[in-house]
Amino acid sequence: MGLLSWLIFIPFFTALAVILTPQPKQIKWVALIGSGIHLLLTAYTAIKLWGVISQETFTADVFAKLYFTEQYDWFKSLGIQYMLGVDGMSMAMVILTSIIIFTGVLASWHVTERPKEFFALLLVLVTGVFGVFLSFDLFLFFMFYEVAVLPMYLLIGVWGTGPKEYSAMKLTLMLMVGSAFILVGLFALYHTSGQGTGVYSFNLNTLASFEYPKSMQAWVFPMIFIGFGILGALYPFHTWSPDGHASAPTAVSMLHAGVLMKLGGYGALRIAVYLLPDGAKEWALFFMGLTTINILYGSFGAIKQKDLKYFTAYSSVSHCGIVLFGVATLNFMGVKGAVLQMFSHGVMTGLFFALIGMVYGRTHTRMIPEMGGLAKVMPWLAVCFYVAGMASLGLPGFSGFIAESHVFIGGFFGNAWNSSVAMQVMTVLATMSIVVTAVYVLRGLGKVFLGPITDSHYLSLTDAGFTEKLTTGILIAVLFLVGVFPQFLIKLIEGSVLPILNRLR
Amino acid sequence: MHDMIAYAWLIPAFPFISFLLIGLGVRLYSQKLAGIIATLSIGASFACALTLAITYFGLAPDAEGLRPTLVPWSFIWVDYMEGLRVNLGILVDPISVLLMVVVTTVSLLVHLYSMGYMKGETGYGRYFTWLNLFTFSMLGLVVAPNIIQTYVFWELVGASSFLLIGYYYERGAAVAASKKAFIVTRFADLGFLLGIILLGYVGYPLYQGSGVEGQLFDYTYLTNPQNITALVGTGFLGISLLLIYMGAAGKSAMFPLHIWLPDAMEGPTPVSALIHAATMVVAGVYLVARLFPLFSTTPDVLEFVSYVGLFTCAFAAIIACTQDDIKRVLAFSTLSQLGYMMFALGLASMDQPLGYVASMFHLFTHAFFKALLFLGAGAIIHAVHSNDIWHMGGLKKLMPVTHLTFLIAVLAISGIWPFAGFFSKDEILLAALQGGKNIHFIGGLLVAGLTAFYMARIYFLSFWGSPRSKGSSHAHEAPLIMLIPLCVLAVLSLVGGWVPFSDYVTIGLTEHQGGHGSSIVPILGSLVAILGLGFSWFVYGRGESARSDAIAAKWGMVFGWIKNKFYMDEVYQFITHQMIFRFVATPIAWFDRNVVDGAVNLTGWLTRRASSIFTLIQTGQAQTYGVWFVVGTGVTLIMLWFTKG
Amino acid sequence: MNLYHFIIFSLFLFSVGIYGVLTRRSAVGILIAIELMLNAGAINLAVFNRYLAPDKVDGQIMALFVMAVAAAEVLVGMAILIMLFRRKKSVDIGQLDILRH
Amino acid sequence: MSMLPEIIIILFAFLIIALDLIFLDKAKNYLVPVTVVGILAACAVLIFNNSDTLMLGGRFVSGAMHLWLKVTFLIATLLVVILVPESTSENLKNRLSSVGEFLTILLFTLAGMMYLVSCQDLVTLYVSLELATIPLMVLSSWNRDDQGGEGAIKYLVIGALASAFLLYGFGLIYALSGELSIPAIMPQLTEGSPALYLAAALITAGIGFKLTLFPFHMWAPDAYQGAPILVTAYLSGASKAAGLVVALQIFYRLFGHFIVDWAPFVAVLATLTMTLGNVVAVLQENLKRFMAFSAISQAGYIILGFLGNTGADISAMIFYMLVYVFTNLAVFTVLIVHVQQTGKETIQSLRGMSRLNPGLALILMIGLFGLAGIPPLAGFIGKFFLFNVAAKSGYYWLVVLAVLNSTVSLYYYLRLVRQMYIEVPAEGDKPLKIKPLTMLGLGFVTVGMLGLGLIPYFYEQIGRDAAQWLAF
Repeated sequence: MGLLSWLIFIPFFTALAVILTPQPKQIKWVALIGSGIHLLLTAYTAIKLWGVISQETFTADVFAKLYFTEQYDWFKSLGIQYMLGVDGMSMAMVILTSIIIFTGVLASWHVTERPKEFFALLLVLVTGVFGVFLSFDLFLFFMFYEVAVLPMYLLIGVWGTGPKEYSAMKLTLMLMVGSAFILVGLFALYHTSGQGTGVYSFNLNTLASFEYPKSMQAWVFPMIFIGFGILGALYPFHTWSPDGHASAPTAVSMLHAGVLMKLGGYGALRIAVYLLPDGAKEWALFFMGLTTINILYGSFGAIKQKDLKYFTAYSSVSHCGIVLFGVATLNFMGVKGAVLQMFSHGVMTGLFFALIGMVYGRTHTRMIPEMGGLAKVMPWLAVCFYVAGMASLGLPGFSGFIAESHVFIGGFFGNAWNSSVAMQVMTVLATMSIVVTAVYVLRGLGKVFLGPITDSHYLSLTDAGFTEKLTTGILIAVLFLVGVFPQFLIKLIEGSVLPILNRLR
Repeated sequence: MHDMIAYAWLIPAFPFISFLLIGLGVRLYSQKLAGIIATLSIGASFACALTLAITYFGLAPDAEGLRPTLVPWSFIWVDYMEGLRVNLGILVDPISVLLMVVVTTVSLLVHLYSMGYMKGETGYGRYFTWLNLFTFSMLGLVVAPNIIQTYVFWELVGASSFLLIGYYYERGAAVAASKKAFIVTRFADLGFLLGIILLGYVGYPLYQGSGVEGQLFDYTYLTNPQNITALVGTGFLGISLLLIYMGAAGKSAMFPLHIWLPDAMEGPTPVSALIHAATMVVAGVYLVARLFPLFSTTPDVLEFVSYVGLFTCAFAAIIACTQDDIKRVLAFSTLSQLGYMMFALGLASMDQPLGYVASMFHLFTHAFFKALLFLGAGAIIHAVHSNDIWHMGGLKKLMPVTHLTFLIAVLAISGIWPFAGFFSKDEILLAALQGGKNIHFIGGLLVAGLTAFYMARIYFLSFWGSPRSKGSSHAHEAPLIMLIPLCVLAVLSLVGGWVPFSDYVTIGLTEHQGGHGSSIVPILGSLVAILGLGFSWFVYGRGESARSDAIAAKWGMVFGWIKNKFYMDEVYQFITHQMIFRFVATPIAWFDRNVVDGAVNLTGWLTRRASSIFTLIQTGQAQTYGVWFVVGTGVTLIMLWFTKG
Repeated sequence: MNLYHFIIFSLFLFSVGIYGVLTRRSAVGILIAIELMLNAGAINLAVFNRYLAPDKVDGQIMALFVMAVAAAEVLVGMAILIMLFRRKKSVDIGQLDILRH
Repeated sequence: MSMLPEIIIILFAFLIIALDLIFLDKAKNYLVPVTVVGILAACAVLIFNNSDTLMLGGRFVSGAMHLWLKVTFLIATLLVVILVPESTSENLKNRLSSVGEFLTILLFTLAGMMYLVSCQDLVTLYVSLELATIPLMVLSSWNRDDQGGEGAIKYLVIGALASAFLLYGFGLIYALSGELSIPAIMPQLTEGSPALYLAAALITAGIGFKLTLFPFHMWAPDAYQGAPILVTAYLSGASKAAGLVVALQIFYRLFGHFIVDWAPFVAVLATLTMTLGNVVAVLQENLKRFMAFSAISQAGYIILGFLGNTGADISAMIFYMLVYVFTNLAVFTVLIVHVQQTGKETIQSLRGMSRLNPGLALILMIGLFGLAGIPPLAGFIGKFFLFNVAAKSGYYWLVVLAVLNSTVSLYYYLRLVRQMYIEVPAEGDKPLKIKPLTMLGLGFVTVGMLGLGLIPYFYEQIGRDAAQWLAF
């Protein structure tokens, strides 16, 4: 079991450990220790990778340079291997997921109903996510991708609130439809390259070595991009996200909005753009337009939301739009910005949903009009909410600004294949979202936290406990660190983004 | 002494360290200690700023009399592309040193003053944390060596002003005001960001070819002549500068974007003194000054800047005459003075830089006497417990020191001879005259008169006559800690004018500085000022308010319009709430819930509908199954036959 | 009497059988019709063996097996019918439609 | 003597009937163990001395490929036999009567299926097919109630129709080729004459009946619902596998030359079967009828394999069939235990099972996810390879349709999971008691569901054997 296999399967073993622990009280501690160990291992891997990457220069190569690879044959006759590897981009995503699961476990400290199954399913979900980020064989990638989708139904269905069955079912089915498109795309890639070179394999780099005919790319690229876009809340397919997040329990919506929606962006970049450059060139403008709607639509939609979770869900639809917008710009800054935005938005939404969970735990209502003046009673949560709000509207000093500035400058600089005027117009429209975000963030938070206390019995509410302070503390520290010292993350990501762009030329 | 320039980074560092210290730790233990640490840190950074100023201005100017611009310290912050690297660092040049001194001085005095003013407030520690954060971000903005860092700290300044305006977060009005301030400035910053990106987009191809050391967004690159000529060639420079000016206009509350400043008075008065008088609002002027070499290559943009400045100047002065809340009057007066600075900058050009120098000089002097006015007003409000000037009166005897300092400030702003205002305003008018811009000259004169009028008005109503409310009758002198800053500022307002400004802050051709050239301008200025004061004395000075009501009644309708600030707030309210929220946000929210979501539910419904139809095929009759079986075989036969081809 | 007569005859028998299965109301009638169809198949086999591959006897052997299978088929049918008749006092296949949709 | 396994099964059948007759109810609780011993003996003989032999003058062949298929049937029957004691314990409402005859008939059908695998000529094929079908008609009326009778009658009428069509088809083949042994016929049938197409259509109808393909599946829901749940399990598992074996024998060994250009027809048939099976299953309430439609849709996925004609395609089908039998029996085991002990057959009756006996609920959930094709279960991997076959022959639209279909199937499988995990158990529900033998069966099946997919040995081995069998 190499380093990366450990990274994938520690959560799985923790899940088993959780199932075997006798008393309910110990369960959450076992889960916490498991995710803690995972966080340490991720840090170790990140530093080790950073040591290797900082020496390398990535100017010319056309294939993703992978490190700490593990490669064993699985179904030899079909060219399927158990192949793991890591490069800058996937390392960033693994760091994000590890942080989110650690804080997710902390945030669900007060789950009392069937904690054993809850934590086990949560950890299985994360195993799937880690698997996706670390596997470079498309069959394995697809397998972990679907493993990540499934526990979601039970987590929302059993522990959710409101119309939980409906939203759990809608979410699971829409994501499965997404995987339908991806599967067809994979088969198209596999068979075209197989017939072309005679070598049938699902390995990402061998698939990348084949020059796919333009006609095939023209229909396979949108198929895969939309398949991943459905998970990444691409415009017309985003409707599962508000319902899904509103009904999901805290830790699940943290993981879901924070990490699972990034699978969409990651997959679109890693598979669609990397393997099908000509398709990407052809469709970039179309998807850029779609994501511009995505950004503005999400932010405008959030203004009038009454429920705090719908409010955050629409905001994450808008921010995920920025991720896909960055991918669609097809230039160095835009794509790098997309990956940065994945990381920063992951942490931000994780923080948002954790806080909403804490507020909901106290006031037992998520309706914004019903709450008011809570800052007097819970100052720590109010400050953290405002930090999350400021980070999400792109205040410099937090990671949001770094990512958004990358994407918007990248969008404005345009690329060599699409009309730069159209891209610039769309970028200007997308940049307007920073104002609309400011409007809805301040309106929403102002109504909930500031002003006089509306309901007398809110006076007796308590401020954040230790675990809550720890959760919010960690997430805010990450937001702040990436915001003020982004070079570590940028250098980590640049190495992995360059090959994708070199292939475009 | 030289190493002070190398250690210039200490100036912003002190407030930042104390912000973190107090914010995370100290304020939870003892509020008082937090106040002390905050003030000490600003004191330290003030000392550094002063020594820096001395050492910097000690250096000999180069051949044409221009001071060197140095970037003593910077570190790599974000690496966008190989040609587009953004550093965070310190830039030392005349106007940045000037601003550093002004910001640290006023901030120190406001900190001292606040220790008295905010005593007993629940959020005492929180107040000082945000004040330190503000000072740090303002200093960061001032010392920015490149335009991206300016934008970064620009936003941080906006955020900290949002926090400070919303300090009394229990009051709905304060929350609304802070939200309005942030959103309006944020809207302006959108323009600023787009301007930067356009500038980058236009400049990048040129920069890449030239192989110049230093980065594209650095001011050193943007302001040296041959780069400018290359940039002018692209044709987009005008639009990007206009967009950048939009950001500046937002922050310095120029005409269309001014609505947030009067409402920002909801914050505590020392905050208004620091932020909405001396420091933040001048950030816009500073930005235009910083990019002045670029602006000067596009005269039509400068023209636009000057006319917007002039209009704001007049517009605000007129409204100031009708306001009842003392802080609103001062806010509109700030708007008007900012208008002065902006149109002075608009007049200038590289070969006639007098406007530029005058604007900077006015910024320097205005910071002191406007801060003094606000702090004085603060002392009065603290004593009378009401902002309304009609509740004050007769404070001359009850608050002697405040009265004296307030009087000095009123005279200074009106432009009376020995005080600072006279020199800087006179220089602006001189620049207007020399530049041949007669409209600006006449406008400036009229506004000077109006300024004198409304300033004298609040002076007479608050200090002369008899106390008109219970509060003002029991008013007692402000505590010592609040009086010291008042006296210091009063001295500065007095001395500020005499500083030989032109040989410190210069730009372009220096021989046209002409300290006090033709003499008619000062005479005219003083005359208009005295006229304003006299008229105000005539209306308000003599104790009986019947006269002012008579005037108000005569121009009822016009007076009402002006008093309600020409209904600009209501227009904005209409645009945002009725137009945007009702016709855009709600339809989108509805559209998403019903149409897009509906489509998804439709597919679910269709499947169930199809299911209920298909189940009917299973009729239960064995023989119908048999029919399906036989017909099926037939169809299979036909299909196999067709696949034969 | 050559091959074609037999083919036509077995085809005729087969189609009558199908018609019988699909239209007879009584289950016993259906079983008879099934018997007809199976025998048509057996005839086919015997005739093809006689006319097309005279030297071998596979066809006829298969015909024998077919008869055995047909017998088994109808036997089971009758058993189930009797069980049903005892309960429902009728062999009308149309009434047997509890299990539907 | 490679026909030993079949002979052992038949001997044990007679042994069981003899024991039952002689010892009457004294031997009641020995019958099941004896059957299990018999099946295990056959299995042992089959696995250990398997050799490529030809017997009975070329009418019986056995080789590596046949091992896999026969093992599938043996295991399917073994798992059903293990569950017989569940259905015969005293306190049950609808107890399974006369266990002796039940087991004997079961063994006869097993023998029939095993002969089906290794038959080489049309006579043996036809007889063993009928041997594998007619006893099931008897079994499906075992409850001796109205529903059982009605289901059996429909099964019989359509079954007889199908066997007549099949027979007529074989007659025409015999006419065209003059031969009855399959390896001899294949070279004869090269050009497409009208008689050949009529024969193909008739035979397809026969196979369609057995595999429950679209126009020929009408009998299945009613027969599955009428039969006791034990027989339903056997019908949907082993009987469908037998259908696949017949289809393989005929389409690859008889009409080998035509399979390529019949691909569009196969695609249409697969689409119709899948879509109908899935769509109708959405609103089903009765568990047995629900599983019937699920089985029909699975048949739709399986015939996707017929779009290709290489060894890999056949191995994909056989692998998926193996996985399907395991997964299906896992689901049915739990359902059998539930239906027998609670007597209720509706989906709602599963309410709150996760709280009453979490282990059973977990295995049922894993089984359902396996049927829906969710990783890491073998169902996913089997479906992936099947879709791979369809994609290889260029039917991308069919792959999209198939995956959308499995998404719909996920919806109705999740309806069961919802009842178990989200709904609260109705008051008065007691946890189900499970016999140790069933526990063993459940363990074996769960390991099978997970192991078959993750361990590559199975798929690779089947792939090699299939290539060798096709050449033969």
